[in-house]
Amino acid sequence: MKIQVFAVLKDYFDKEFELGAEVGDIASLQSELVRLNPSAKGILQLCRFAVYDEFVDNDFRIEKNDTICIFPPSSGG
Amino acid sequence: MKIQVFAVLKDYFDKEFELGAEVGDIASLQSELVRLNPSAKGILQLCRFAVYDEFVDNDFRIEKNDTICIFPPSSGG
Amino acid sequence: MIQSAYSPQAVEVEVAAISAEPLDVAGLFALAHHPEAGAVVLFSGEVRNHNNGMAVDYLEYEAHESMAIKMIGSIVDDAKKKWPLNIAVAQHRTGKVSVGETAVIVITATAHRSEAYAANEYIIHRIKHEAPIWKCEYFSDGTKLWGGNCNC
Amino acid sequence: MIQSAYSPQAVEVEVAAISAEPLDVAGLFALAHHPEAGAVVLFSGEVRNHNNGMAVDYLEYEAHESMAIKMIGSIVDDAKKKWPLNIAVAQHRTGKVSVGETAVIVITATAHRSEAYAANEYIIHRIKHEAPIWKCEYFSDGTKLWGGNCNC
Repeated sequence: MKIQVFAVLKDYFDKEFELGAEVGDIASLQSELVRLNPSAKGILQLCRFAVYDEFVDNDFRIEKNDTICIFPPSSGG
Repeated sequence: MKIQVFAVLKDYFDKEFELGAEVGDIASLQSELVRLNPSAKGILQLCRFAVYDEFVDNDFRIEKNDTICIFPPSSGG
Repeated sequence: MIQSAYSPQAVEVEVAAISAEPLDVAGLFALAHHPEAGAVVLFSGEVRNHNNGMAVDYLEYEAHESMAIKMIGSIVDDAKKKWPLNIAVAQHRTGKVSVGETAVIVITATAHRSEAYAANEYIIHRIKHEAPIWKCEYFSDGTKLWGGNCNC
Repeated sequence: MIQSAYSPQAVEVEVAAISAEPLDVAGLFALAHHPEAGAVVLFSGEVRNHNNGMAVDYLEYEAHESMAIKMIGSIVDDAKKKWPLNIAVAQHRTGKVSVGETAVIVITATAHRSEAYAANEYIIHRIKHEAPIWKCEYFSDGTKLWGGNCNC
């Protein structure tokens, strides 16, 4: 699966990367990312996740070829 | 004294005219104008009066050389 | 065009409160910026093509100019006392105004948007109800009507 | 540029919800007129020179563009369901935005001004809180800060 991160998350991860580990849902993806970079734990807890331009919940089942976008809290304007 | 009228009052009086009659205050001016044109009675009751760019009350004492402006209810915009 | 004023963060933008020429909305907006103001709200009151079911050709606005200028200035000053505005300007057209043209414009700029909206609405409400400015509507059927209620 | 839409009195003004180019405020305002709309309200969210006591050089806005476009469109549609708007448009800038430049603009036009103000404030509030758009502030001392609270 492919991961795209935005805004402040780019201080913790590459903007776009392939995740090798097998993760079944958003909750496990979150744990895996915290394992990769423990200092991102706080911000990751505030993030929203989106697949195919739709927000998804923690129990969303991730397919192998999905691209998961991770959004920190937004504050445009 | 000189009288200036605005907006719909111009359908009842000249825009600007000299009033020959002696009237001592705004209330008597109002009566005199109703006497000159009884059909203006309704609208005159809703009007505000101004002298030297200030609104004045019914008991304002009019001096001989004053110019009195008469304003129908306004509704700009 | 810009002078310092009584409040440290306010600037006085010199705009004639009454104009017999078409209002330059883009030009007024260009003046109404301030490095401390993150929110700018602009209201444009425009002539509609219908009122009370009658087709409108155009309006004509008449003002007691010196009093209207004084009153609009004092309404804007009152708004500056109620809200921490960096900029507040208002201008009302007189004379013949066609459908779609701007008859009155109010611009407020301040740090926080809720105050820019509130001050803007306050200023236009008071101008419409208090300033000695009257409209005469000329309808397509040849009739006309002075005053009446606010159109917007 | 103007098409008929679901509501008899509404027009659909085609405006890209996200723009990497400077926003053309005067051009958008010129589009946002309607013969039945007596009240036009324009909000411009601009970059301030200070935030939390720090001198700001410029901002950079990043968006998830396709989702931001979809969400801004749906927020504008929700506003059209809540209020009888003749016109509602919103556009957000991305990329580097300098102090004093417009980062986001919302225009609403309708017959009665209270509805134009309310709908305008509703749209900008939801865009700021819901759309996937982030700002990064670059300060004069060389530091930067992502996100944080709304600036206005």
